[in-house]
Amino acid sequence: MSSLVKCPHCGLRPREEFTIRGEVATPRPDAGADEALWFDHVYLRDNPRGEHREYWHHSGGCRRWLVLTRNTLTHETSDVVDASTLKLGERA
Amino acid sequence: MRDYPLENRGAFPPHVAAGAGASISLAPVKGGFVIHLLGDAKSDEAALKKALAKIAPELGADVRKSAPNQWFWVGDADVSSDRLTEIQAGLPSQFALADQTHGRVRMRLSGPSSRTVLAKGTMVDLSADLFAIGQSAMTQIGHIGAMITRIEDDSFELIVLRSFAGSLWDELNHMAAEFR
Amino acid sequence: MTSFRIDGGTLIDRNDVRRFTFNGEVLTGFGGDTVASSLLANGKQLVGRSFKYHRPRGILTAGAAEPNALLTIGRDGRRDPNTRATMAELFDGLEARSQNCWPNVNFDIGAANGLLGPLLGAGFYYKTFMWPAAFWEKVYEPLIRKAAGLGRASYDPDPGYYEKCWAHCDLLVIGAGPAGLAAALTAGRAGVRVIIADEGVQLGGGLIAEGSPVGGKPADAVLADIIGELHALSNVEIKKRTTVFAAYDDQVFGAVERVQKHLPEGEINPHRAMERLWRIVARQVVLATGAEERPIVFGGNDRPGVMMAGAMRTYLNAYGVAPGKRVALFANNSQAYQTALDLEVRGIEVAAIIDPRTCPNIDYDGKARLIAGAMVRDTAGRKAIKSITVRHDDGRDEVIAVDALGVSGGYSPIVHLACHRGGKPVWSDAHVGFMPPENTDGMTPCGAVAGKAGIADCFADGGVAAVKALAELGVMGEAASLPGVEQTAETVDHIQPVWHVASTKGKAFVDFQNDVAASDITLAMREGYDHVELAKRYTTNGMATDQGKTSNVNAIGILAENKGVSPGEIGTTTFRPFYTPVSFGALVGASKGMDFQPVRKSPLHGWAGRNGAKFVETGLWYRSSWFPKDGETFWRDSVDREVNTVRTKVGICDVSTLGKIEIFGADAAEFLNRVYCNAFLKLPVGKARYGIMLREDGFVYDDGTTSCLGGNHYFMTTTTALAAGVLTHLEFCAQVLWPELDVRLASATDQWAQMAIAGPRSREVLSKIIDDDISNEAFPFLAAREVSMFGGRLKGRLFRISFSGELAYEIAVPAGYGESVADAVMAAGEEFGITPYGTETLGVMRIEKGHVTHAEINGTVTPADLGMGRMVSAKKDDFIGRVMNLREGLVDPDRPALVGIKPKSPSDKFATGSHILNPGEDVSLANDQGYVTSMCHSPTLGHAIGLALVKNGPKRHGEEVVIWNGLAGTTVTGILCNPAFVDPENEKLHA
Amino acid sequence: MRYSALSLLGNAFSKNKNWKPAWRNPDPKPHYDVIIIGGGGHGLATAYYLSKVFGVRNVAVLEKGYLGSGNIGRNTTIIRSNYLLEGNNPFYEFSMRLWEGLEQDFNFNAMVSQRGVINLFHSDAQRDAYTRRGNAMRLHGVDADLLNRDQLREKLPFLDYENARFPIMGGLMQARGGTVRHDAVAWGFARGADQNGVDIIQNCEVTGIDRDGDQITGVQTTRGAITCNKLAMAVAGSSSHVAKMVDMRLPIESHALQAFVSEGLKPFIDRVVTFGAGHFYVSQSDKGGLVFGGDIEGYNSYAQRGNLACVEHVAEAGMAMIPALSRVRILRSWGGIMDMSMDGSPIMDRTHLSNLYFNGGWCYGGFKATPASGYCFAHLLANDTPHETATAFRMDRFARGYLLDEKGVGAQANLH
Repeated sequence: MSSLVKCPHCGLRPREEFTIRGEVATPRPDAGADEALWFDHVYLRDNPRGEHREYWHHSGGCRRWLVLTRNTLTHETSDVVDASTLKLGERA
Repeated sequence: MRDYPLENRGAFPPHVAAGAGASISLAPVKGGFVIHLLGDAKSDEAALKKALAKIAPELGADVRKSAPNQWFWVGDADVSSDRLTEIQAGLPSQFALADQTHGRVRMRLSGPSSRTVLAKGTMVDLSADLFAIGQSAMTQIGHIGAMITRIEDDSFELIVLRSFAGSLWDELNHMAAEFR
Repeated sequence: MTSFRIDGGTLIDRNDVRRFTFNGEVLTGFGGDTVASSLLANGKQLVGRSFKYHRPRGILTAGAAEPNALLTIGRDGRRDPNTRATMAELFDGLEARSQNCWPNVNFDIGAANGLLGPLLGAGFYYKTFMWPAAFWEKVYEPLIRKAAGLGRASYDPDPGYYEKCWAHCDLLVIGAGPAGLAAALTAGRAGVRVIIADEGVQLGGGLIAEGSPVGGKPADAVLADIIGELHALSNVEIKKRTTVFAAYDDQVFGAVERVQKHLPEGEINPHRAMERLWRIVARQVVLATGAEERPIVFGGNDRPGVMMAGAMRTYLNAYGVAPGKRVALFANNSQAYQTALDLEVRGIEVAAIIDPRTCPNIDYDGKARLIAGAMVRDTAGRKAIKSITVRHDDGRDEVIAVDALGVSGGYSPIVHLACHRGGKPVWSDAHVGFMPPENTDGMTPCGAVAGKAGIADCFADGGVAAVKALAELGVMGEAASLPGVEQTAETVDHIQPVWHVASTKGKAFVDFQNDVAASDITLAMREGYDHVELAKRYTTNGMATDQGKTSNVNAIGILAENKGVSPGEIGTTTFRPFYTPVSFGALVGASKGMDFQPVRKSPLHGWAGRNGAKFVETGLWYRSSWFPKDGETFWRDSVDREVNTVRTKVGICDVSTLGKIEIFGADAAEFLNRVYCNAFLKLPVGKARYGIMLREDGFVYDDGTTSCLGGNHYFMTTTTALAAGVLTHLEFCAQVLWPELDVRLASATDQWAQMAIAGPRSREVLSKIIDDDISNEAFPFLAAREVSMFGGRLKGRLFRISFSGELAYEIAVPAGYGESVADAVMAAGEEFGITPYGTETLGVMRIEKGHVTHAEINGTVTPADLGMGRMVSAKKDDFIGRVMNLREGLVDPDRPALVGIKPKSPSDKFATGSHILNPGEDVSLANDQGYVTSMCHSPTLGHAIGLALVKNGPKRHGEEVVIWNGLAGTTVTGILCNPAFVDPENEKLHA
Repeated sequence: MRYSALSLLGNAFSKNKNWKPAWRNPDPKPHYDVIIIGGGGHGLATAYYLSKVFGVRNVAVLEKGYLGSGNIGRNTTIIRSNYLLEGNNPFYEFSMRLWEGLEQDFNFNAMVSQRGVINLFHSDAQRDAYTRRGNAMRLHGVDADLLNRDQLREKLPFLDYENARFPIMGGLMQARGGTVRHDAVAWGFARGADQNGVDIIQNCEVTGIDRDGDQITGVQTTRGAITCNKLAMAVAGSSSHVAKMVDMRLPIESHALQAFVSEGLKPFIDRVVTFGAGHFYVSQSDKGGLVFGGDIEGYNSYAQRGNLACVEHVAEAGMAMIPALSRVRILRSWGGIMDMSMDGSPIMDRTHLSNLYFNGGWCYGGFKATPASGYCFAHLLANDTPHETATAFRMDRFARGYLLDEKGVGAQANLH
C-alpha cells in the first residue's frame, strides 16, 4: 500500500499526507547499552525483499506515527498500527 | 502608551470580500474561538464534553477530533483571555489547553458545488453517506493542511493555519471559479 | 483536391462546418471530426515524415496508437507538438503542421537518409562517431540532435488553467465500448458508485463504428439507449475524453480529462481546466480497454494509404470518409471482412481480400475477390500507395492497383493497465496475442482485452465481469443484456500468425515511428542483443511516442520466429505508465508559477509592508529582510544603519516565523531532558534556556530556547527552517520512543506574533507598553513569563533572550494583535530612534556575536565543533544522540570547529563558501583546512568578518590563513579569531 | 571485430549479414579466480578493468537477468563530478576522467556528451553552499563556475525568471559534466570484458553463497554451483538481499526512484539542469526526449515502480523551473532500485569474510561512478588495498563516525 494508507485514526489517506522515516530498526537500546547495539540501532537495516515494518508519520493528518507492515516487492500493506503500540503493546 | 488602540486583525486583508455565486460561495468566519484540547492517554471525548458543558455552557460543545486524545473546540462567541484562564483552571487535570484562536482561521465553503471544489484539493471522500454532518477530517487541501468539517449538506467549514490562510483562500477561489 | 467524404458518419455534424489549416492550407471539416478524419476527407494521405529515413507517412489508425500522424497543433503558448491527429478533435480555426520535415512534408531533404539505409542499421551510431573524441559534442551530436526529435515545443508559457481532482468509486470501468458499457449498466443498476471513463469523445467504442444492426436495431440507436440509461443513473459518473493512463498501488488510477482541448481559443473558459488530472480511487475495476489491431510486416507497409482495416471501418462509418476509391485488404483474421462489407455497402470498390489462411473459415458474401493462402509482399507508389504485389500460394506474384490497403494482423489486447503494477501478460496461441495477467487483483478484464470479439460477445462479457466485481463488493448484480440479441455460443476466430512476410524488396517496418525494420531486429539478434529488452534498446523498437502499441508484438513475433520459439517464451518488455503521453500541465495542475508552493505570511507581514520592508523567500515564508529608508539605494546602506541603530539605540524585528511548540504533560520536563543534550530537568518556572538538540547519530539537529511557563507547561522555539522537522522529531520521541511519558505537543507557531526588541533602549521601550516590572532585577536575562500589557487589555509572553548580543527581549502576543503591538512598539520607541530591522541585520548581528545558525549547524557538526561541547551533559545517562556523539570520528581533535575569521587588511573582502588554506601550502583538497560558513560586513567593526569551520580552529586564534575563493579567482589573507567579535564577555546581555 | 566507420561501410555492402555477436554467451565454468555477482554497469566495468588493467582474466560475471538490466539501464544518464567532500570528490573526478577516454578505450560509442551540468540556486544560503562546493571542486582541479542570474539567462533563457515562487539567483556549472547513453556503457564494458576472456553469464541468479569458516568457496546459482577464489558483490539495489546470504546486515535501504522521458522534441534544452527549489533534473537525449527525474518515493521498495504522487511532485518542480513544459507530454516513467546508504555515499570495501568484497550503497550516484567504481573495485580485488581515490568508502566508517554525508541529513536513508 504505497499510494494510500489506512490510518487507524483517520481512515484511507494518500501518500502525500505522510512523511516516511524508514525501517523499524532494532529497538532503541537502554541508556547503558553497548555501543555496538547503538550502532546497530542507528545504522544497520534488514532491508528485506518482502514484508517490512516501517515508520510513517501522518504529518498531513492526525500527526501520529504509524507502523506499517508492508511488502517491499508488492507494496501491499497487511497491517497499520499506531507506533506507540510497539512499546505499549496495545492498539492505540 | 497604555491606552494605545489595539485592533485584532483577521488573517485576510480588509478588502477581501466573500465570494458569492450561483453554486458556490466562500466566506471567512470572523470572530469566535478555536481552542486546542490535549488529553492524556486515558482521556475520552464524552468526559471532555461533559466537562466543557459544566465549565463553559455558553460556548457550546462543538468539539472536533483532530487526533487521538486531541480536539479542536470551536465556537462563534468571543472568549476573553480572563475567561480562557478560568476555563483552563476548571478543566480536569487530564486535559491541557492551547488557545489557537489567533493561530487558526476558519472559512466556509457552501453551495451545491462545494464538494466538487473540495475534491480538487483533498483525497477524503466527502460523499454524504461517508462524511456526515458534524464529521471532521484533518487532511491536506492541495499542499496545505486543513481541517474540514461538514456543517450542512452543502456546506463545509475549513480550519487552516493562519499563515496559510491567504494561500488557501486564493486556491479555493481558483478552484471555485468555474462555478461562478 | 478530391473529396473522400461520403454519406453517413455517426459522429459528425454536417451542419457544423469547421475551417482549419494544414501546413498553411485552408481546409474544412465537420464538427465531430478528428484532424485525421478531416485530413483524409480532404484527400491528405501524406501527413508526416518518419524519424530516421524521412519516409512519407500517412494515417495508420483511428485512435490512440497512431504512430505516424503526429502533428503540431496550435501556436505560441498553446502549441501542442506531437499531437496524434487521430485523437485531436477538429475545431474552427485549428492550425496543424507536419513535423520532422524540411522544407515541407511533400519535399523533404531528409529523405536522402533513405539512400543510406544499410549504413544506418540498428545501433550504427554505437560503432562510429568516436574519432576524434572531441568531435562528439562539437560535430556529430549537434547534427544528430538537429535531425532527431519530432515536434518543436514552445518556449512560451501556457496561458491555460489546469487542475487536479480526486474521485472515488466502488467500480471503475475503463473503456466504454460494448464490454465497458455493459459493465457500467450492470453495476449502475445494482446501485454501487460507478465511474466509467473513456478516452473517446463519445461513449461507445466499437459500437460507434459498427455498420451492422445490433439485435435488429441500428447500432447507433442501441448505443443511444444505453447512454440514456447511464445518464439517468445518479450513481454513475461518466467521464468522456478521459484517458486512464496508469494504474498505481492500492487501486489508484491516474486519468487525464481533456476538458477544453477541443475548443477554439475564443471559446475557452479561462476558469475551467484545459485538462484535468483525476486520481481515481476504486474498490474494484473492470478493464474494458479493447484490443489494438496489429499491422503486418511486409515490404513498403509504411506507404501512405496503408491503414489498419479497423481504422478504415471507423473512418467510413463514424466519419463518413472513404479510405480510397479502390481498396484492398490484407488480413489474417475474419474481423477484417466486416470492413470489406461496409466498404462495399458504401459503394467503394474492394479490389481484393488477401488472406494468408488457405481456407479462411468465414461466411463472407461480398463482391470482392478473395485471394486465400496469399500475402502482400510489397507496395508501390511514391507518396501514396499505387499498387500492391501479392504473392500467391503457388509462388506467383501479382500486382494489383489500389489506392488504399487495409491491414489486419490480429489483435493485441490493451493490457497496459493490468501490467503497470508488475503483472506479466500471458501469451495465448488461440488468440495470437498477449492476454492480461492471470492474477489481476481487484481488476476484471472483459471484452476484447480478454480475447472476446464482436459486439454481442463483448457486451455479454462486460456484464459478467461486472457481476464478478460486484460480488467482490458484496453486492448482487444481474448482467445487463442487449435487447434482441440472442446469445450464441462464443466462436473463436482462427487467426494465423503472420509476423513478417519474407522475401520482400522494400523495407518492411515493424516500428513505423522509429523506423525500425524487420532487418534491424534480425541484426540485433545476430549481434547478441537477442533478449527482448536488449533488442528493444538496441533497435529502439517500441520506444517511440506510441510506445510500441502497433509494433511490440510484431517485434516479439519476429524474435520468436527467428529463435524458433513461442512468442510467450520471448515475453514482452515491461508495460510502464503512461498508457498514452500526459502533459506536464495536467500533472502540475494549478501549482505553477507563483502558486508552485503556498505562501506563508507572518502576522506582522502587513506591518512590515507598511514600514517598507523588502521580503525574501525563506522556505514557504516571506520574511522581511531589510527596511530601506528614503535615500538608501543599496541594501547594505539600510542594513548598516539598522545594525548601528540596534547596537546604539533600539530596533524591532519580526521573529514570528520561528517554530513554536507548546509542551504539556506531567513528564514534560523529563521529555525535554531527553531530547536536548543539555540539562532541562530543573528549569524553573519563569525561565528560558538555550538548548541543543542532537540527532540520534550524535550530530547537532537544531537549537532554540525552551521556557518553563508553568508546572507542566513549556514553550519551545525552534529555528524557522526546522520548525516542522523538530515537531515531527519530538512526536517521534513522544509517540514511538517514550509513549509511556505523559507529554503532549501542540504547534503554536501561528498563534503568536513574536517580535524581538533589541538594543540598549529596549527595556525603556517595552516598559511603556508592559504593565509588569521588567527591570533587570525583576526580569533578568533568561526570564520568561506571561505579562500584562496596555493596562491589562492584552496578555503576552515576554522572554529575555538575545540573538543580537544586545539587551533584548522577545515578546509574543496573539497573532491578531501583532500589528497593533508592533505599531505601539514603534510609537513607544520613536523617542529613542527605533528602527524596524530584518533578517539581514539579524544575520549581521548574530555573526558579530558569534552565534550560529544552520549555516554552521550543517548536519555534520557536533556541539563541540560549535564551541559548545561543555553543554553536552556528562551527567545525564540518556538523551538523544548521547552514545553516537562519543564515536572516534566525532571527537577527533582534527575536526573542523568554529572560529571567527577576519581579513588581515581591513579593506579586504571575502565570500562565504571560500575555503581556508594554510599559507605556503599547495592549493589542493588534501590541504583544505575548512571553509567560511558565514560572513558579513560588520558596521560595528568597520570591516568584513566571518565565521568558519576550521580544522582544530579554536586552538588557532591569531593564526594567519589564506581565504581561497577559486570560483572568484581571489585569495585574501585572513586571521582566525574568537567568533564573538562583539561583547565577548556578554556584558550587554545582562545590562 | 573492431568498430569503425570503415567496418560500418564494409558491412553495409554485405547487407549487415556479417556482423558478429558483441559478446559470447558462455556456459559457466566450474571455477573462476573471481566471480562478480551482478552484470550491471558496475559489475561489467569491474570485469573490464580487472581483465584489462589488472591482468585478472579468469573472471565470471553472473547476471540474474539480461546484461545491463539493473540500474545501468534505468537511470537518467547524467555524469558529473561536482562533489563536496574530500572522500568523494577525487573519486568522482577520477570517474569523469575515465569517461573522457572511455569510448576510444572500449571501442564503443557511448555518446559521452560533456554538455555541462548546471545546478540552480534560489537563495543566499544555497549560493553559499554552492560556493563552498564549487571551491572544493576547484581545489581538486575540477572545473566549476558560479553563474549569476544574467550569465544563467544567457545560457538558459527559458527558465522562469519572471514569475517564479522561488526566484532563480544563479547556478553552479560544471562544464565537463553531461550525459552518456546508459545502455551503451553496459554494452561497451561487456563487449570489452568478453574480448579479454571474461565470461558474462546471463540468466544466472545466485541463490546461495558457500563458505568454509570465514572463507567463501563459491556460489550456488540457477545454472549450478561455481567455485571461486574471490567473490565480489556489485548488486546495488539488491545489496541487502544478497548480503543476507552471508548473514550481513548493511547500513543500506532499498528505495525506488522514478525516471521519466517526454515525447521526442526538436532541440529544447542543451544542458543538464537541476532545480534548486524542488526535486527535478532534466536533460535532452540525442533522440529528442527530455529525460528527467526527481526524488525517491520515500519508502523501501524492490518493485521498480513508483506512484502518482511522486510523478506529480516531479512535474510540479519541472514546470516551476521551465514554464514552457506545460504542453510537453510525458511519455513513460520507469523505476530503479537505489541502494540508499545511511550517509548518502557508497561503500566499497572488504568484508568480515576474507575473500568477499562489497561494492554498493551508491544512492542515486551510481551511474556517473560506473567507470571509477569498476576500476577501483578491480583494484581492490586485485591488490586487496583500496584505490587511492576510494579510501573513504570504508564499511567501518559508520561505526567509527567518519561519515561521508554530503547533504548533512544524518542516518536516515531516504533523506540522502
